[in-house]
Amino acid sequence: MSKWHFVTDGFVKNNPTFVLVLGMCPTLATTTSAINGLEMGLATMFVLILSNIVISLIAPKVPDKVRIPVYITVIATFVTVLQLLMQAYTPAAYETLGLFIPLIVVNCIVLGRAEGFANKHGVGESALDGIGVGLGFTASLTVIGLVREILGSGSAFGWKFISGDGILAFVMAPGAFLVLGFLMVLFNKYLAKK
Amino acid sequence: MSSNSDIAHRGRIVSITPEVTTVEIVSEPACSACHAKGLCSLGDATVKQVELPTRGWDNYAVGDEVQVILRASMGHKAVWLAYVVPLLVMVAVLLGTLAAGGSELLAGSLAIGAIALYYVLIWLLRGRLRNEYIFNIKT
Amino acid sequence: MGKVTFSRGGIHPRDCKYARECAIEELPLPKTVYVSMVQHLGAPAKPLVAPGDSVKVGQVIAEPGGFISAFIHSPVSGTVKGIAPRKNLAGDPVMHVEIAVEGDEWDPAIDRSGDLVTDIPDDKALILGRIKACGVVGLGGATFPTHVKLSPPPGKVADCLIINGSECEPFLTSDYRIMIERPKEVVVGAAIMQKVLDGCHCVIGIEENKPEAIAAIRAAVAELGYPDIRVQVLRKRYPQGGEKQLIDAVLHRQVGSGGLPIDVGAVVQNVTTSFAVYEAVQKNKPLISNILTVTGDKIPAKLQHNYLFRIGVPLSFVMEQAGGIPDTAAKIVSGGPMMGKAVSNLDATTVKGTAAVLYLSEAATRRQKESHCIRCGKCADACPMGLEPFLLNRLYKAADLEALEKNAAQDCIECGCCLYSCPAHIPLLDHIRQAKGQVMGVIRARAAAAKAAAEAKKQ
Amino acid sequence: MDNKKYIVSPSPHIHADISTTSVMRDVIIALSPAAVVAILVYGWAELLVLLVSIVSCVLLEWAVTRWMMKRPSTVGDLSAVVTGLLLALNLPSAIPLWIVFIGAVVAICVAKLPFGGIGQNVFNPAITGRVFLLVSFPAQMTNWTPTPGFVPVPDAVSGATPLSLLKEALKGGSTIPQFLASNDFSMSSLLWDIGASAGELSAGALLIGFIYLLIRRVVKPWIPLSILGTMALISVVFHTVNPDIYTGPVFNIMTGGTLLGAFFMATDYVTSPMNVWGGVIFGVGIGLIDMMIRYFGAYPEGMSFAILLMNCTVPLLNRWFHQKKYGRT
Amino acid sequence: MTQTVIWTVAILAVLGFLLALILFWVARRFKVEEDPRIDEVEKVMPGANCGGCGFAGCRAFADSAVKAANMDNHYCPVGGDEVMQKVASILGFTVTAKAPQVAVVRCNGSCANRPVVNDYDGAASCRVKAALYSGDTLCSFGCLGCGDCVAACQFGALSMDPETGLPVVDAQKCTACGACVKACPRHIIELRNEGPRGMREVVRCVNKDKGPVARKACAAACIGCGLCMKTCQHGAITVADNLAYIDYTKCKLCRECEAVCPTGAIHGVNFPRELDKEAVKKRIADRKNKEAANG
Amino acid sequence: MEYFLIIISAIFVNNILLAQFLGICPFLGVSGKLSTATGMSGAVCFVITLATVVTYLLNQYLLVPLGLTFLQTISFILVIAALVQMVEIILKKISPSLYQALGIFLPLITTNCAVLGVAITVVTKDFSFGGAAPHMLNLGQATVYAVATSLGYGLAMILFAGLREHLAGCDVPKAFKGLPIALITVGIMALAFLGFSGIV
Amino acid sequence: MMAAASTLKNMVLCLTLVCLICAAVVGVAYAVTKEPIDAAAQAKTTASIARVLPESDATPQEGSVRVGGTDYKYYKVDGAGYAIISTTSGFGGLLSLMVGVAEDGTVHNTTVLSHSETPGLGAKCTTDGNFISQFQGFNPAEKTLAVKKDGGDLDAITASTITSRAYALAVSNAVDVFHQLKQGGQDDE
Ligand SMILES: Cc1cc2nc3c(=O)[nH]c(=O)nc-3n(C[C@H](O)[C@H](O)[C@H](O)COP(=O)(O)O)c2cc1C
Ligand SMILES: Cc1cc2nc3c(=O)[nH]c(=O)nc-3n(C[C@H](O)[C@H](O)[C@H](O)COP(=O)(O)O)c2cc1C
Ligand SMILES: Cc1cc2nc3c(=O)[nH]c(=O)nc-3n(C[C@H](O)[C@H](O)[C@H](O)COP(=O)(O)O)c2cc1C
Ligand SMILES: Cc1cc2nc3c(=O)[nH]c(=O)nc-3n(C[C@H](O)[C@H](O)[C@H](O)CO)c2cc1C
Ligand code: SF4
Ligand code: SF4
Ligand code: SF4
Ligand code: SF4
Ligand code: FES
Repeated sequence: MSKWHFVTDGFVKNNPTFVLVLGMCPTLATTTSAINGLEMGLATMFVLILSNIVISLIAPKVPDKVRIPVYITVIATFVTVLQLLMQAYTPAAYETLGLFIPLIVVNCIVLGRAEGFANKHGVGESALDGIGVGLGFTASLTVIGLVREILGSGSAFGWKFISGDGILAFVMAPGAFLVLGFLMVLFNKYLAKK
Repeated sequence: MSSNSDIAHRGRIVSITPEVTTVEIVSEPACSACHAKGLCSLGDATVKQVELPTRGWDNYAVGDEVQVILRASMGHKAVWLAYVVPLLVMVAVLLGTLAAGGSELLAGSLAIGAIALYYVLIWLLRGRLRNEYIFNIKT
Repeated sequence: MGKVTFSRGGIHPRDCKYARECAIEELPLPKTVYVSMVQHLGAPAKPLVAPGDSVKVGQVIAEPGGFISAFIHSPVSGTVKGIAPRKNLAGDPVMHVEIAVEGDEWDPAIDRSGDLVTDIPDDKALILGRIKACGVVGLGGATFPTHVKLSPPPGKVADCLIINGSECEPFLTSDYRIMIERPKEVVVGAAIMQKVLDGCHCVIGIEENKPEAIAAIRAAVAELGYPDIRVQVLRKRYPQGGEKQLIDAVLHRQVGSGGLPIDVGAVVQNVTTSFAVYEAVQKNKPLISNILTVTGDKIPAKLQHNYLFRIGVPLSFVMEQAGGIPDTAAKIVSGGPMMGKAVSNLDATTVKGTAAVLYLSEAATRRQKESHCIRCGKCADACPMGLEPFLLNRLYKAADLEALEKNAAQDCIECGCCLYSCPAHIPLLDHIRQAKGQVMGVIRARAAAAKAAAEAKKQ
Repeated sequence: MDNKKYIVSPSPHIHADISTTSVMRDVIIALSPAAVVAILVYGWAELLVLLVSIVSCVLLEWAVTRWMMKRPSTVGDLSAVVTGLLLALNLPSAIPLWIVFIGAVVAICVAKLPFGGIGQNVFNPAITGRVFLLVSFPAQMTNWTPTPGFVPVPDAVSGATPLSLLKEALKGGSTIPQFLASNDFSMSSLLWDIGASAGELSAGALLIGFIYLLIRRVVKPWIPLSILGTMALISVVFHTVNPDIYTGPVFNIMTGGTLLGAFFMATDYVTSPMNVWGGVIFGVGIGLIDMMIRYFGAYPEGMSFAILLMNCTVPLLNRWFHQKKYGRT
Repeated sequence: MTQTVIWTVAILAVLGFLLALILFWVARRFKVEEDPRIDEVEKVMPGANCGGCGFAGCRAFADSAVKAANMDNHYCPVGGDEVMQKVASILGFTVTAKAPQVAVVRCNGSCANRPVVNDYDGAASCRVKAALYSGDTLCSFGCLGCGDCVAACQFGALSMDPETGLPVVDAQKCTACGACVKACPRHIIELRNEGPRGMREVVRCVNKDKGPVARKACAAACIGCGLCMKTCQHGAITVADNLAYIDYTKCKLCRECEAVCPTGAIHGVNFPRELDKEAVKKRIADRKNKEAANG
Repeated sequence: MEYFLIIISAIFVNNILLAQFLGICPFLGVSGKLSTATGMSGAVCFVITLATVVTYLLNQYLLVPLGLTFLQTISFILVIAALVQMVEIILKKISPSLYQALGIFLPLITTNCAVLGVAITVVTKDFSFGGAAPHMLNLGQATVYAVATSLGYGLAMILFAGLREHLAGCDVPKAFKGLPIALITVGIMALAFLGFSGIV
Repeated sequence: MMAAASTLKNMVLCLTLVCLICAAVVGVAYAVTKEPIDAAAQAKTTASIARVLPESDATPQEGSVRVGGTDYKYYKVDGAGYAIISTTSGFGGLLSLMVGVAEDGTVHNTTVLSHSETPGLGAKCTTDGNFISQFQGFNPAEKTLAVKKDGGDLDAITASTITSRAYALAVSNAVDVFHQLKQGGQDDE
């Protein structure tokens, strides 16, 4: 129970998308549908959990000045591993997410959590934190993807409920910004009670 | 509340001589504009020292909090010298070499070399530059 | 020479000069007058009388309180009742000398005859001395002591005296009546000032909507035959009478920011000032009376007047004599509708610069609800100073003093064109006036600091 | 004296007889000839599009300001009517009405109110609505089948604007003369072809409206002049170089949304520069971008995109250009 | 395959080595680092960035506090002692508690007390109004009622009471930042010690006119009669320019002045019980009698 | 001609921020003030181009021959991080005053998606301009692409900074203040930029 | 938790070590996934070929041919025909198709390998049944491989003429490649 909050915080209080506003690029680029958002979220979560664990393990031994490069190296390693795994086992997803898989390296959420959390906490807590933030990120991306998919394609998770097209702008670039902007308003209004 | 043409930073005076007042300022990383910076300290903020001419009638003491001002045009000039010109040099050398039939490796190396050369040049001119950038303490 | 006008901005309000046909009447004397010690720009005057003193018309009762200040004379004969603060028309307490009127006994040194004296004294110092001793101040609105204006600082030369007969504000007709009824005196006054300024050119500028005045002044100029005085017809456009605009219109010169007309070789004086100068120099008559217009929109003709009044008469007395306040009046303004001051205290007294009592109806004057700026640019188009009032308004709200200064808030002449033209009914000038004040404060503080620093260096 | 409470305020004490509402009313009056022509030619369908557009804009603005923003409603200033009117005049008459509604939602609830409502939006609401629809519903937005009108119009057959037909042909590799020959058109008949958005329909009606605005001093002519001038100049140059694939100035000015955009949309106070020179640059930019899109882009014409793009530059133009101040150089 | 792995290792090792070298240089060059405590301090700050402390914002405050030798010049009025304790504990200082303050409105010229005599129609701004004239009532000192102070308060602690036309302070929300004090052109708002359980005694008037004039302008005006000053045993009240003022550092909340004020210009705030004027007056009279008897 | 098309495409049609979604975080962060945004654009331009050239060479002459392209991500990010740091040291070394001026004017440049994104795109994606057959960019084209892309970044950033300075003075409803309204603004900008589609 | 001091030795050691370990991890991952990756790529190709050509037991033979200055990769499946990879410029970028041309010169089927068309518009070339089915069994000898707007026989995807045109062009190019292969007979490797 006591450690639960490490997981739940990531959803509302520390929501990486709506509260921390980090990792905007994948958030905007890959949410053309709920599934894509979900996949991106999970991919990020994979790297997040593993890097959080490893970094919380090695942090005590790393000299201050090479902290960041060491973390980047560790993260980049997991990203590369992820790339290889996805190429091998989920090639379709790898193709749709494209450039944004390698860019997980520079996703501020991953480095940010490494720096701001894993750095100072034990392995267990860091893993939980990774799960929480990862889930929060995944949930946000899925929601954004879902909204864009419903409005833009008239379908949800690939299930089409209207014939014909949706409002195409929502699956294009402007829709990404607009949906995120309006969801942020809703989030601030209804979820983020100070 | 400063007007748009100036860049202002808060700093603290660390030393005063009859000619030069040295002020220490905290330079922010790009993420400092980001409101989540509390969670992430990627670009370590670094403390930088800035030297400004001491003005007779200012009555400041070591340790005072002051605003250091740089005219935005000066800042633009600095960006120009430090980044834009070397960029142009690099691109020019690179495309030039390629046009002249050089190999990509050669062109790339020359371009990077050109930047190095450019920086050496700046280094030779450092005395001149020193007097170019006038900071001021906001009153 | 065709009609001229200033080069930018300006508006065209309906001129509403309903009182133009009302000849100047002399206002009777009240039982008591209250003479304010703050009747001019600059330092307040210092009273020279004490309660119980008896005074004659034209007797000095206060002396200048500084370099930029003026003498004040008793407008009536009688006994000084008291010297005490009294509320001015804004309700703020100001020192007044209260005089109980007894008869109408004039200082014998004053020439009260109606004869026109056209010979101008030769001695410049004598002329200036008389202008100063008679407490003449500008009657075009700013009440700046005239003798100061007529003594250019060393190194500055006036090459053109402009007599301002534009009276561009709607409703006002006092300058118009003066030009029609006393054209020769006005011209002689101009010639006197021309002489003081070492015989520079003199241009009398009059707006095109006053053809009778143009004709009268032209005839007087021709008849009196002073050299180098001409009448210039001006296009009807507010604020043609603003001195910066007038100089632009007549001379095509622009006074720099923070500069004075004399910097471009011009001196601007109002026609009524010119008349006062005539009376002071030729008749030794101090500035104890002036002309005011009582007018307003939607009021009967019988309430419209042009009065010759003694300075110090309470406004309430003027209004009573003029037939009482009409029921339609929702706002009472001292001065014109563009630059005049709303009267909150009807018991306030008239001063040297009082030019009108204006009754405005609710419909004409009530401000409409403010809405958001629609960025139509009408305010900027209207601003005769080329400012951008919408921007100044925004900067004022953001309290960005530096940007306000850069965008020249301090240059605002408070003409009101911006507020007049704004379709969103934004109180632009209300805010810009505040902004101007703040910026002027900064500029003054900076100048003072620089001066102190320079002096510290010297030592 | 008496106890009447007189009004006191700083000067000036009188005000010109204009208000935001009166300005907007003038724009509506100026647009009505074009709207009337459109209704005559396209009939009930057009009338419905106009009604739905205006009513939704007004109702949305009212509802959102009152219920969501909790501010006094601003529908009284009529700006939402102008937005609705302009949006409708930019749409084909055959468009489904629910799409019109979506356009109104975007115009009012995305482009206008989130920025704080009238006067504060940085993008032209009607154009944002239209571009959004253009991108989202390309098929419906380019279906220019004329709906039956109240007055008979000869040759009311075309299903596309001359521009999009021509664009298609040119993209397909043919030349203008070939296109004219194969479609049995002459250049001048193209100009008067009625398969067009309502607003494009009658240059005359638009011009009358614009002259009204000029006379009423609601707008100044610099922006439209610089747009049309730039377009004419570019077309002359390209057309002279290669008349086979580049259309000429008259065609470019008379077709598409050029006139409606230049007269009524690029001149929107809120989303255009305040200063004359800023306005000229704004206009030149619009002309340039529109011609670039016409000649090289995917869309048959680009007035809306050009205006929206130049809207992005307005704050910068306002910053760089100031009017000349008295006594300062 | 193995070759690939070997190259992988080699390349990365070389890269790592080079990077380490570079970073070492960086470390040497950019020696000083920002004190991490700045972030910590900033985190406990209220984050209003109101400038009430005299610094450019919370971070500037934190930055300065971290470098300061003691906490003398650092006080966050918004966070108050609670926050200052936290800051001090981060930095290892001690702070002396400052009495909590609150904004007090010193005008009671409500619509009922102070008749409106003209109709102000300019910009709804006290500053503009004050610059124009003496106001729409006969009192040229009192509240102008346009709410500049309300606009200045970032904390929503001020609101205009539609009944009285006067601002009211929500003591709960007020952080004593002083923004309203600066905003008011009539200097009506003042910061005062909150008093025990929020109780305080205030002269709610700033009119410096002579008694009759003041009285004519406002039924609740202080007429400068001096009764309160004579009554107060603690020397907390002074009368100057026809106006009484209670020094809150001396006031002992006995409420005697309140009882004797003929115009009701003195107000007790947050007292648990209604003031029983007669009882207090009696008490004063008794005391006076005793004093007279004694000496 | 191909260079020209690359430039038009990268600045307008496929704008890195508005169409490709790279470097959004600093875009949202640094665009509050126009002068800083301008300066930042210059710096980003330099860093992106330099990084692209170096990583291109690294890829072409080391990773590809050795069959190690799967190391792109990890090696590129390390090289880019090192480059940025090195430029800072060099600047400080050669002209402290210049460096001071920069430091006070600009936030430190941080590596972000944009730099890595362009570097990776250049070495992994096929391009085709003006009907030419699809191909990988050569070094010259890659450089032009990098410069143009970062110019596109600068353009969007400067326009956006202008808009944001304007928005600062607007009476934006509370719930929309800050990022939401900024995002909506970018959204409409992206909508406007769609007008360029199909030009190249 | 005290971090090690930032001395040169520590830093170099630490970073090099980390790099070494990471390299090892990546290397191992690479080694482990190499086969599945190749297999996945292979599977995709095989699946695509299977989709565009009639069923056949023969193993596809990879080849490459140059037509009109462009290199085309193709797979020859004995008895079934050729699966040709053909790339053109669509609306948003490159549109890469695999086109199966049966031995008799008719198009058997097509499939999209990669594209960057606009979702909802051009991207429908992967899903729009009406559009895709037009190519199945298309006989270039009888009909013209172009959209109707260009005088051909194909219905374009709604509001996506450009994509449709690119698609048609890619197929048409593939048919040309097929004829070249038939004529030239052999690979020109
Ligand atoms: C907006 C504005 C309008 C003015 N209009 C007049 C006017 O109509 N007639 C006039 O004599 N002075 C007018 N003045 C005052 C003149 O600027 C100037 O002060 C005056 O003519 C100087 O003469 P004086 O010193 O005799 O008053 C106006 C001033 C301003 C700022
Ligand atoms: C401090 C000060 C000094 C002035 N000095 C001179 C002067 O030396 N000569 C002059 O012609 N006018 C002088 N003026 C008068 C102004 O130029 C101007 O006529 C006066 O403010 C009234 O102008 P207005 O009615 O247009 O506002 C001075 C005004 C001020 C406030
Ligand atoms: C954002 C955007 C994306 C587009 N994407 C495509 C696309 O993927 N494929 C396409 O053929 N046309 C695309 N278009 C072009 C238009 O839909 C254009 O109207 C169409 O190609 C030609 O119209 P038609 O097919 O109805 O004749 C796009 C247009 C825009 C504005
Ligand atoms: C001359 C003029 C042109 C206008 N043009 C437009 C327009 O193109 N689109 C629009 O939505 N509103 C237009 N309006 C109405 C209004 O200004 C606009 O809705 C504002 O953008 C709302 O803030 C116009 C108003 C005027 C006075
Ligand atoms: S009042 Fe000032 S800002 Fe307004 S129009 Fe007149 S000079 Fe310009
Ligand atoms: S006149 Fe009013 S609405 Fe028009 S720009 Fe000026 S302030 Fe704004
Ligand atoms: S502005 Fe005044 S009322 Fe508001 S918190 Fe500050 S001191 Fe209190
Ligand atoms: S207290 Fe002062 S600022 Fe507040 S409403 Fe009254 S006069 Fe205005
Ligand atoms: S995720 Fe791209 S810059 Fe932050």
